[in-house]
Amino acid sequence: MQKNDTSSLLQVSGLTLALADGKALVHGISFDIAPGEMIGIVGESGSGKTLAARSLIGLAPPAVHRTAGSIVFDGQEVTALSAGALRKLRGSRIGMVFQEPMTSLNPSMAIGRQLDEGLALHTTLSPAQRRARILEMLERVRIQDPAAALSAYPHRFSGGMRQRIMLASAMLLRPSLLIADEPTTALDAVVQREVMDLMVELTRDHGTAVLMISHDLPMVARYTDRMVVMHHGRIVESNRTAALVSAPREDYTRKLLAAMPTRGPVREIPQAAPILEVDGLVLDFPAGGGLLSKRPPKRALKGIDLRIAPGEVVALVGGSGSGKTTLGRAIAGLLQPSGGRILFEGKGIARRSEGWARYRAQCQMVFQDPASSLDPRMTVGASIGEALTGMPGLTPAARRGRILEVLQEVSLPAEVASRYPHELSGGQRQRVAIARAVVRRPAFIVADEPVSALDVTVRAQILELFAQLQSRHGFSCLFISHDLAVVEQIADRVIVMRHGEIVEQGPRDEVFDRPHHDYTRELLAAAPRMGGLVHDAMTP
Amino acid sequence: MLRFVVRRLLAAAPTLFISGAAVFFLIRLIPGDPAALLLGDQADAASLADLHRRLGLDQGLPTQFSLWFQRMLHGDLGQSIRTGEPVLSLVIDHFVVSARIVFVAVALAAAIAVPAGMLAAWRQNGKLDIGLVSAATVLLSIPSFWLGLMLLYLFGLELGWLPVIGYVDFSEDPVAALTYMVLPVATLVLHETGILIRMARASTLEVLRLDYITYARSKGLSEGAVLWRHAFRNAFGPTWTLIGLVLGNLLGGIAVVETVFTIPGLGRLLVDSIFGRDYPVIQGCLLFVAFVYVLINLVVDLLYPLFDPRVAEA
Amino acid sequence: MKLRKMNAAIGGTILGAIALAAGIGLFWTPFDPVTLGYAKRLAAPDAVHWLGTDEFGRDVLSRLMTAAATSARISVLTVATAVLLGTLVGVLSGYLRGWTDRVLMAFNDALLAFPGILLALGFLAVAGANEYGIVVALGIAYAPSVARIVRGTVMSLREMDYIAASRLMGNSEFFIVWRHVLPNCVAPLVVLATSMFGWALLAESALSFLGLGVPPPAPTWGNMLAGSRPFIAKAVWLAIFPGACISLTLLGINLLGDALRDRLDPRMRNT
Amino acid sequence: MKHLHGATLIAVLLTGATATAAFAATRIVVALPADIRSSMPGTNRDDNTDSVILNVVEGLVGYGEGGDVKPLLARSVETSADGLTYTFRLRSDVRFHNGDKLSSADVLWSWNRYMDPKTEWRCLAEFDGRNDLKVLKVEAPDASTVVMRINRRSALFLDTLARTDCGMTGILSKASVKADGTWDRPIGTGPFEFSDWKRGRGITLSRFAGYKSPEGSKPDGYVGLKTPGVDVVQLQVIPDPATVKLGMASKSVDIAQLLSSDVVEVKNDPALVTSAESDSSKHALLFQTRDPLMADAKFRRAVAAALDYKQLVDVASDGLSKPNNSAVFERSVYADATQRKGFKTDLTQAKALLKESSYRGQTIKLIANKRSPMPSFQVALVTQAMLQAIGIKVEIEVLEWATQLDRYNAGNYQMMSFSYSGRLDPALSYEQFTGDKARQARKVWDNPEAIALIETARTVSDKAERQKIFDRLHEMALADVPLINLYNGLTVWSRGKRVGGFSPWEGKLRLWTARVGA
Repeated sequence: MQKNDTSSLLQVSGLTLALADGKALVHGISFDIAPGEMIGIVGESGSGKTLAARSLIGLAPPAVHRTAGSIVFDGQEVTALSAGALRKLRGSRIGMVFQEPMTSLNPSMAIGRQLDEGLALHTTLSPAQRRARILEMLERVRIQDPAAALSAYPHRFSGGMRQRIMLASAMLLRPSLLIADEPTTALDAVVQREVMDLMVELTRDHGTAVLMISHDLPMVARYTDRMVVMHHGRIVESNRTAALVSAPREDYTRKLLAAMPTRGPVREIPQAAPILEVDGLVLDFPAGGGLLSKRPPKRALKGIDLRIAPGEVVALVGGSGSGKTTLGRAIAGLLQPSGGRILFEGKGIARRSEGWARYRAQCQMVFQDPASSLDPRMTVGASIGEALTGMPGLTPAARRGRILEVLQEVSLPAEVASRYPHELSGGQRQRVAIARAVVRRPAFIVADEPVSALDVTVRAQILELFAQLQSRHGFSCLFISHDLAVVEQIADRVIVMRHGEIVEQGPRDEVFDRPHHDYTRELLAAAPRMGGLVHDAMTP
Repeated sequence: MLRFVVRRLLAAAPTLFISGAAVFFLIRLIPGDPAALLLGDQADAASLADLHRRLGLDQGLPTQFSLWFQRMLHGDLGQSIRTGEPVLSLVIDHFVVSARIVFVAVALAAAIAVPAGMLAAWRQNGKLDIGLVSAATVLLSIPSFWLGLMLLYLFGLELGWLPVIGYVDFSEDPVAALTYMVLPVATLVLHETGILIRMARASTLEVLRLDYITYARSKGLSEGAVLWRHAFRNAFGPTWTLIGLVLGNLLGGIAVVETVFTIPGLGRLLVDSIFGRDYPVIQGCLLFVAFVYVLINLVVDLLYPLFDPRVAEA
Repeated sequence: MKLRKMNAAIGGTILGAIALAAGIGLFWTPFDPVTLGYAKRLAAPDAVHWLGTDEFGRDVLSRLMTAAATSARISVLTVATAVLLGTLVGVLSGYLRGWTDRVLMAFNDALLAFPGILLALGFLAVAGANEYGIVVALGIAYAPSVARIVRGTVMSLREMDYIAASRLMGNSEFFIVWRHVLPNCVAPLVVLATSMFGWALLAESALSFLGLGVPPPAPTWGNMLAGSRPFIAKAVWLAIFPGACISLTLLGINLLGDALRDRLDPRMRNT
Repeated sequence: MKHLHGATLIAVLLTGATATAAFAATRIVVALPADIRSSMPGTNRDDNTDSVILNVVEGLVGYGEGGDVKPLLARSVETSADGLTYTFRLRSDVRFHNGDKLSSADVLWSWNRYMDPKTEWRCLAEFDGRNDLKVLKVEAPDASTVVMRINRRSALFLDTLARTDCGMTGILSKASVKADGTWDRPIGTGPFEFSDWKRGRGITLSRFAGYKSPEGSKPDGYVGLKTPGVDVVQLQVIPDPATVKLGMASKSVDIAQLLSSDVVEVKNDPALVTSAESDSSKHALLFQTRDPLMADAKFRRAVAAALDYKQLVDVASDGLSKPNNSAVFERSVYADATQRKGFKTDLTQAKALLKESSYRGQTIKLIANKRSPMPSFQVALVTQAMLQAIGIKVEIEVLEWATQLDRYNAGNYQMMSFSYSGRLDPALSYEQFTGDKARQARKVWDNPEAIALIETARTVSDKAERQKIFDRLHEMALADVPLINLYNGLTVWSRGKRVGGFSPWEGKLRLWTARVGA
């Protein structure tokens, strides 16, 4: 929806940002936004997209200085404005929404007062008028019982509700430009969709232009008119969204698009006795409470039955709080179930039972957060080597050989073995974690959100590596993820969970193309998948 | 709210009991017999036996403990072996003396240190910050009793402005009592300010790093409003807890400052009764200090929701 | 960043100078720190006795130099005892949680409310009036605060994925604690140890003040300061110099401690 | 008990005004190192409490300057031939503070109260037979005579009655006790009345106008001339020695006891008169003869010969005292020429003795304490230096007083720098450190002949015969060296120029000796 008049709301030309020691973080970027237009800046972490956005209204961290370039907003050169004048601009003409809902609202101040602050500063409305306007806006963002919300404190609201309140706060002053810095990254797919739709609706009503910053390409592609791709502080390419996605001109853009997960081939899984069986699994979390108040335990898993065949990759999907991680940890043996059975190769896996020793050798786990999956005090070689302790008949030389071999398998250079985790990138650390899991040739791996903490391109490489290793070693895998696009690429079978129960289970194509359960449909609808890229968002 | 108080006191009961019991048995195990101390070097066996019976020291330790414990529950902490005064009134009188100095000192120190700490955090690595932090570190490094001694020498002996030593109770002569308090309070204020500046600065730095400060700035608020309305209230929570901690520690142990300024405070009473093996007074002091410690933490926690509403619902 | 380098530099030079003096003091001192010199009692600082003499006519400078080693030794041993005991309790209660944690912490808090002097007296009477009594007493007096901090660290470490991974490899809990938990407690413990060194030095001086510190023939800064109190009107230098030594050492420790904490604690790196 | 007794105060002001021709009441302030433990004579007390209370109450008999016992409230004391019956004839002119005349009924009432275990009198065990002596019967044949029968001959019966820690067995009026029998305050016959006591702060004593002093031209211990010269004495509790010194300098305190180390500083202050008064307490170096090395008499003699007593005492007492190696205190009536003989310092002989002894360079532990005003540590420090000179290695182990007392009572030490409390009668003084170690671990000299001699001295009351016994004991001690008596303790007193005549005795306040504006 390209605005026809040429006078753009914001012109950024040759903007360069650098640290005190001269190291440039953003190199001469230029772009402009027309009034009411919705533009997205996409890039991986460290591309300088957030820094650029925040510097537009002078909120860059004190250590960063603008060394060149101009920012013209509504005909005014922002960089020449005095601090007071710039402050007048903020809040009234340019609003902002942040990424982390948990810490972006002042925990010790009621919602009403936080919303009122901007209004009181920039308008001459009486308190009563302001209150009315706030209540009206809260209703617009679908907060139940707005009057009560005014005197409530932030911690009483869910992440999605807080993001809506942030949106209300920014839109109260009808800014002409809204900067949204990763507004929904921390939210569930379903909630993410609601907040994005709301933002589009509000900004269109008030004719507010939106500068959206995100690393989630499909989500940006769905909502924005034009897109700018940034890499290492430079703008690689900027074009109308449809054109950019269908005919990318630059290699990096192509690499980004290619990294989007696409549906993988259908694989024939030989029918065989299941390697892992779970019958009627129940797990309760003690509700805590002191010596006195004994609250009833919280039931996380309400009777789970599933089978995993040898060599099969089963995906476990669901929103946060669905219990998928709990199930994964229970199956791996990290959590003690309150009822039901878990059998591995037909035998129980309880700690003291005879199946336990074999299960410990045959089942390994890959974790989500690369930062906490490796012991910071141990070298990479030592961490991988630890998995080999207790392997019968392994001389130190054989052990070293085995470590180098597995590092090679995850395409990491041999010299990484002597380096420490904090010296590696997120992707490299996850490769080490996978190496540690496969080095003992386990028959079964539980992967708990292995790629969700990674950047787009790195995620693609890791998924591809994982698939390779799986097919070469033939281990079966329980793959837990909230990202349907990833699941679509890697899974043979999909299990959908909600509130501790399995709502639907079946082969990947069956579940993706002909979902039976409403919740599955809702999940699929919410997840922006590049598969059938269409601007459905823009046509109401 | 009452339920919260009762629950806290019940939670503290085991700790109080354990420390009470531990003190009871430890002081009886270390050598030194209060009766012998009373009678001096010429304690003949017979009068020693009389005294032991009178003080109840001849019974077995368990019986002595249960006796003391039952009486303690009724608020009777027994009599001092040395002076025969009831322990409770003895401890309270001395506590009032120490408390008056400690509360004034900590209040003053907090009034100076907390704003200073926050300003230092706000102007991080600026000249103000470096100046304040260095001053705090120097103050922190000077032992309070040496500081007291030097102040005493300078203001008392050399300049003679302030009364050097001794203690006048408020009841007798309020003005004189105030002059006696100046030096001990000054000693504590200087020392505690050092500690509190660093604490306030650290917790303010934590807060300034969070998103809602940038959010506040994005609303166009002035730096002053951001600091006062947003940073101050949230940073004060953790600092407030630490002030409670500092208060608790000081009340139990400024014996050394009391020695320098000859103040008949709780610390001095504890030390003298330890040297005199005055068992009931030692136990009374320690129990009282532990109880005050619990009370202060309770008050700190009760006021905490003022700074952080999330806690209110706990 | 500038602040951190400055701290380390100043702190380093102060401690260096004092360590040098203490080092020399072990072998040579201008006068014999122990023998009594009745002639020149309470002499003011002059060309011969740079820092004057005490009530027994002994040279203050020599005593300060020999005292440095004793005070340092006591502080180091005290910190070591406290860290050892505290870590043991902290790891046990932080790792095992549940009833063990509740019981250990109840004792721990009871000990926190315990004044150091009573402990010191208890041990001095049992172990005899010597350094070891003081070291054990102060060690135990400070162990609870170490235990609290170690417990906090261990509780957060316990939730780390690499602990779960190690458990999945079939390693015993004991192995996990030894291989993963303890090494990761080292950084916070080092930072704590530097500040505790200062506390121990202070506590020894305070104990001497109350007549409980290291027995007088062996000089420590604490008992020199305590001994100077009756003569403050006539010979104030007796109080000034030991106090100054203690303060300078503490200043050095605190400055070095700050620099060390910034380096070890990544979160604080940008201050 | 905190309030001021209106009646007494008015009485004092009136009497003060009338008796001394309408002068304003004269008033002095005296510093006390600590508050009194209680106002009941001889019960729950310490030396400091006795020092105050013995200005208010008097016993039938009291100590003279030289430690001999003389009549006080009794005009005369006759002892029966078999030494088992004592007849006390009371003075007729003695009144209590509330005006009542002293009669034998009061003596009987006071005695029965002391002997009642509930009173918990300090010296109950001395008279109820538990320490051999038992008072069988006390009668009052008439208003002015009291007869006491005891179970065995004892030269120390009167001496024990007069002991200050027994409160001089002070005779009290029935009015000292409230209607319900609980203790109110001491109404005695002494030169001062017990007017008021503010716990922890101080005591007010006022002059007893109706006081009749026993005969004597000048004060003689607790007897002799005792007419009070000051109307009101305010006893102020000032625990910290440094404060006392400053109180004196600022004239807010008239009389105070100082530390011997303060004397050199206060001596040349023109406004103050400073005096050191020696008493019967003893500072000594003890040997535990059960320790193999200490049991060797040669080694003990070597130590005795190695010490330069003049210099040691000079340092320890800040030059205010001189050596006295005898157990009999300097000013005692029994202190004759033999008692003045002491150890001879002779380094060469000391080294020779050392070589012959079983000492092979071991380090000896010498226990001392640093509690003020005890000189224990200074003595130990000088001894260490002097023994080092002849090659004996000594390590000083400083203990806190309560722990040292424990080790002393248990005899658990090699050497110890210790201070004995005052004992005026030489028999009691020797008995402090002589006795069977098996029965009493604290005893130092376990010599049967010495024990027997002391036993006879306790029963024989003839002065010449006791003098021979004490001289024999002194010679044996010099030869056997069970311990080394160094010097008699001393108390240092300082008074403002405006206060004249004050002189303490045995470290205790004799307030009746004080005058204002001498």
